[in-house]
Amino acid sequence: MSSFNVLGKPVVNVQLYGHVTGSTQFIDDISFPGMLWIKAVRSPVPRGIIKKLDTKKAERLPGVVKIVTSKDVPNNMHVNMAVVGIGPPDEPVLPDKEVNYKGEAICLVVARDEETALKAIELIDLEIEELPPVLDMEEALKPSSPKIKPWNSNTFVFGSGMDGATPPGGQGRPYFLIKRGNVDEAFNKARHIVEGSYLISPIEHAPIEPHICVAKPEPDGRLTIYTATQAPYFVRDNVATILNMPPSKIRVVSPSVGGGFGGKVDPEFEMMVAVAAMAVKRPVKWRWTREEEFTVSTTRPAVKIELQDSVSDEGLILGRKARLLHDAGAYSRTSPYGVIKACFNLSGPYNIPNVEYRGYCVFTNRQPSSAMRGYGVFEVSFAIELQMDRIAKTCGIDPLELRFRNAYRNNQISASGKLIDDAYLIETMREAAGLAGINLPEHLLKMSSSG
Amino acid sequence: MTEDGLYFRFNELKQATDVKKKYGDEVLVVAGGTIATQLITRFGLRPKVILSLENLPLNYVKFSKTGIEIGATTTISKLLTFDNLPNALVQAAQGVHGLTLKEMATVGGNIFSPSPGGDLATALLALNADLVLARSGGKRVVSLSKFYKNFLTYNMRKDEILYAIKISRVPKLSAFMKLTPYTYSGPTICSAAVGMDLTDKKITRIAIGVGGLTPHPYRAAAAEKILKDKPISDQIIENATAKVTEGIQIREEGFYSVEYKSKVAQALVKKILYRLAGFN
Amino acid sequence: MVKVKFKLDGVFVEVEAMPYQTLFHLLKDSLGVQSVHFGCGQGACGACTVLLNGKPRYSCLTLAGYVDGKEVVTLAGLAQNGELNPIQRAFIENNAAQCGYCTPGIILTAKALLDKSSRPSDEEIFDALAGNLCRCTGYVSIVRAIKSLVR
Amino acid sequence: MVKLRGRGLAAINYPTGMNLGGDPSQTIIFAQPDGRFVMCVASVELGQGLRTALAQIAAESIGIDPEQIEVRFGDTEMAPHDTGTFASRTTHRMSNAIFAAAQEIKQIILDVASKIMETTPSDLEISNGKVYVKGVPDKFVTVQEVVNKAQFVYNTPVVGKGFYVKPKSSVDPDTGEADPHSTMAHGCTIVDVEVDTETGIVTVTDVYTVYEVGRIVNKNLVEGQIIGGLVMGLGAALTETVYPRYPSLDYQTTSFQEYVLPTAGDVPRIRYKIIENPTATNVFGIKGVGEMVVNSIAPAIANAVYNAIGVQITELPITPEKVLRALEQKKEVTNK
Repeated sequence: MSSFNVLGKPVVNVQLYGHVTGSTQFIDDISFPGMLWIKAVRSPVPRGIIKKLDTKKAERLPGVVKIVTSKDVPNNMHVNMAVVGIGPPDEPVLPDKEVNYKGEAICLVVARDEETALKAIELIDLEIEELPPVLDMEEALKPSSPKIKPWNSNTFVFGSGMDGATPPGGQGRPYFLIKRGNVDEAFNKARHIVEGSYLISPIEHAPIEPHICVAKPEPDGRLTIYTATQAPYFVRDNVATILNMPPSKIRVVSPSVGGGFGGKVDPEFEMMVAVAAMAVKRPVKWRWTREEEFTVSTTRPAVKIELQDSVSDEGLILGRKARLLHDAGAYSRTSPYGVIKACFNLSGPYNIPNVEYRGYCVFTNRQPSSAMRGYGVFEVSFAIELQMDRIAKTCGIDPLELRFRNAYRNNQISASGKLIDDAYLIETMREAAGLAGINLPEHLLKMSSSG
Repeated sequence: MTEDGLYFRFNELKQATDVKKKYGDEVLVVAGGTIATQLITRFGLRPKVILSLENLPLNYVKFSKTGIEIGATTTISKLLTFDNLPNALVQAAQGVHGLTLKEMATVGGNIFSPSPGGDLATALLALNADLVLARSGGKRVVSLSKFYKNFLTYNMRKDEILYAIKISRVPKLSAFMKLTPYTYSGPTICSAAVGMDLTDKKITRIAIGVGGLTPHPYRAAAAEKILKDKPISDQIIENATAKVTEGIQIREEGFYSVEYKSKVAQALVKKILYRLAGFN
Repeated sequence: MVKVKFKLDGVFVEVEAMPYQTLFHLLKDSLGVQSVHFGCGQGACGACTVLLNGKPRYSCLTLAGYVDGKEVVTLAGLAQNGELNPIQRAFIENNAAQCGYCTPGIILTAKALLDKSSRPSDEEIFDALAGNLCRCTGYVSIVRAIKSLVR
Repeated sequence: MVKLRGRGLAAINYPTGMNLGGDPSQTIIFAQPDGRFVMCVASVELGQGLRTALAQIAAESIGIDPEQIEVRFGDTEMAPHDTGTFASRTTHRMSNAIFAAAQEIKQIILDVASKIMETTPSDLEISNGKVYVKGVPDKFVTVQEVVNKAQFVYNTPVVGKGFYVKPKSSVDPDTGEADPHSTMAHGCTIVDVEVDTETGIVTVTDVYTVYEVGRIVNKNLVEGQIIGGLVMGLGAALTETVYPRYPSLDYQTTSFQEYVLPTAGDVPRIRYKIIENPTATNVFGIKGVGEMVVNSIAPAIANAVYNAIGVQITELPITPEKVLRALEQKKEVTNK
């Protein structure tokens, strides 16, 4: 169909030669003379108050250059998604008072090698008064639950501008809201009401290359950061704010990255390496362990989705109510964005004229969750597609036929009020059926997304 | 963690046993390295002495009329190059996932490997294997079934090293099976092996090894008792498998509860017994 | 400290190491070998695989002292005077890599497999690769590349 | 030992670009004296093949061979601003920016070529690395020569800049009315599974999947995304979570021994097809592919297990123990 010369051609991936000869350069291949290494002292408890942090013994260990604590951080707040208007900043670079998840970095040992840094960690005297953690999202929503956010709640506030989507000044809500048509009426017309509750537990991106970063102070007071990131400018802007430096004085280099899958989108540790490097005025490297990947790095959020559908005799979804709980973990990171994206997609590729969707961004005392491949929609697609099979069973309709009947068409209106002009689900399902050797009945073969 | 540290790699057993005698518990013995090295890299162990067995002449498999002797540092790959090994042992060895691990891991190391490792130990229990332990100026033999005390603790003196694994009388029938999350990947959820002699439908000899449930594999004595000297039948297999985890402290895991592990252990043993009995 | 003398991709090297130091740290942090990658330090992902006297080993689970007097081959040592090894060519032809971080370990494991048996069955290929994780490709192109060399 | 078989499907769509837009991308393309081009993007090469795909797009836009283009990437001081490599945005956003930059390059090439060939730019066209007089295939100069002479004879820098952004959409706080995405890609996945009723182990035997990607830039790269995404989704469906007892922190995974990924032998038979339905929001009709491919298989597997055992397991991952429990519940129900 296409009259292109180069587009669509299976051109050989130019990266392959480097890969098969082992000459592709990853961050771990970047080192500098006099480079130091970082290991972190991490919180042993999911929630607590730091009572004592004595680093004197460790500082006297030969090979230890500095122990970096909250005092060394010029502006001790992650900016996270402030770049796209999401706030308020709620995550310290290094906490000085309280810790909010097991594994949260409390201070950094900067030493001549990893071995020395590990020894130093054993010499650091850390006392934490443990507080009852908030782990269950439903519990977190109860008034009785301890509140772990400075604004004295366990949910993000949507609708008043801080979500980076709605205009400022609006009335804040603990959930993001999508309302369209008349849901109550739709449920009055229901032949069947189909309900389902679906849960996805946190998933780790597990790129084979763990997080790794080298920060190198330059002679003229500039800073170069070599890091495995998917978003060099996010790193630059975050570090700049935290170091009180003009962004243009910071260069972020991200050569070939050993897999990302969303886990290397939001800056989680570059700022710590940068702070350490500027504090000791020497190049510093931090190579995360696989344990840190699993227990500290962001995960796909746990998401619980409750769906309630009003369904007609023919299996058409007349209306949908949805309640989505997104486990952000201890800090916002990209979660408010993820909740909004999820809510916009709660109708899936189907035409549902009447909807009421509520998406909660819930904070708990676990490692922060954030973007992962398919962010917001992976979870929603799982819930919706299981729900579709429930509806099919309830109505006694073949699951494929049910999806054809409900598939959205061009010139219909999406949940967010957008005119649909690129619907193609019906054609896609038809091809899949063909591939699987399913013979579709005539009336399904005749259907089309264009109306 | 200590800065100093000694590394020994000898060609003669005596040199090794002398070091073990001198330093005792301060020695970390390394053969293939797959377990011992992780004690260092993951669990922060900094031993005073590291004793590598790789150059000792323990990389062999000897066959006698009725039995087999396997040198402690024989790798899984090497083991698999020998024909006429008992089925249970071959199946356990084949089940060690990945060429690299097969080339690195040793039979001796597998004996010490805690669950979910130690599949070969499960098979060797079912084969009534004995362990030959060497110390300077002597050797002794202990039954593998009496070797395990608790997690990483063994019925072994601190001046001893594992020399060889002996199967003095190979059972006529044996088989090993294990359950992993994927066919080729994931740790052993549960492994089981049975060694059996059937003389005209009568179970004249039986040994059942079960792995993955406890820190180290165990003999399912209660189940064996039911089968021993009885004619084989569906019913007796039923009765026996019901007792496979009797009196066993099963290790709970994140993805697998005690109940689940108990169920699949019974299912595996049952499958094996049916297979060996030729039932379907 | 232990003195370790070995052949690295055809060149003799001699280095000092702590007895508990691993071959990985020796290669990466002391000798700056580029094609050996840290993935897990648990002998699970295979990104740090090297050939030791022709046999695949996880360098993260191999103590420095172990390689004394041996020959280490990394992926960089596979190409002979600029001429790619057939396995390397097959990986390019079959688009058998994406981020490339696991590739050295997988190619070296494939080499060890094909050196062992020139016509491995599917099962042998699957079993050989069971100790190497790849998060990008879904393995299909990797298996395709290896099979293209089996005749 | 009983094995139950089942088939399940999932149909999905996936939005291209950062939610609500406002995520600009920029690029600069400039010529080297030898006639090759350097294209600077701050996007990142994650293994998806960005260097290759973007070079193809630039080559297509200018009318030259992709090998004539060197892509500089992942450096805030070697390229102008780009929001980042995520949200299935890079190929869609960046190709619009690249096309714009290519138009500036082409104009310069045509102007200079017209001087060399003593004709007017409108009479010329660029393809396959040559500038032709329209309709006269044997009357041409090479782009290489033009680019060289531009810099050393006609004192003209050969530089093009491109920018693209989907303007940020506002959101009505009370209705959620908004324009969140540029376009939707589509997918439908059908899987066959086998369930072992004694162990609860689920084995996915076959996968049939179709993805609608707008426009294929490079079939190899799209295949790489599809297979890789499916296998990642397979793990998510069956074995992967860092909190096996979520929401409890107990048994949090710390290694690949507890957190199990599929390996080469654990991949089912996969048959796939890629179809095109170009979008008007991209000059070439390109949509985002990288993320969608992980979303459809998990629900398809869950539905296949539902179909096999008659109980729907509504929590990921679908562990063998959950399956066994479901089978027992069913027994109890039917026995009552």
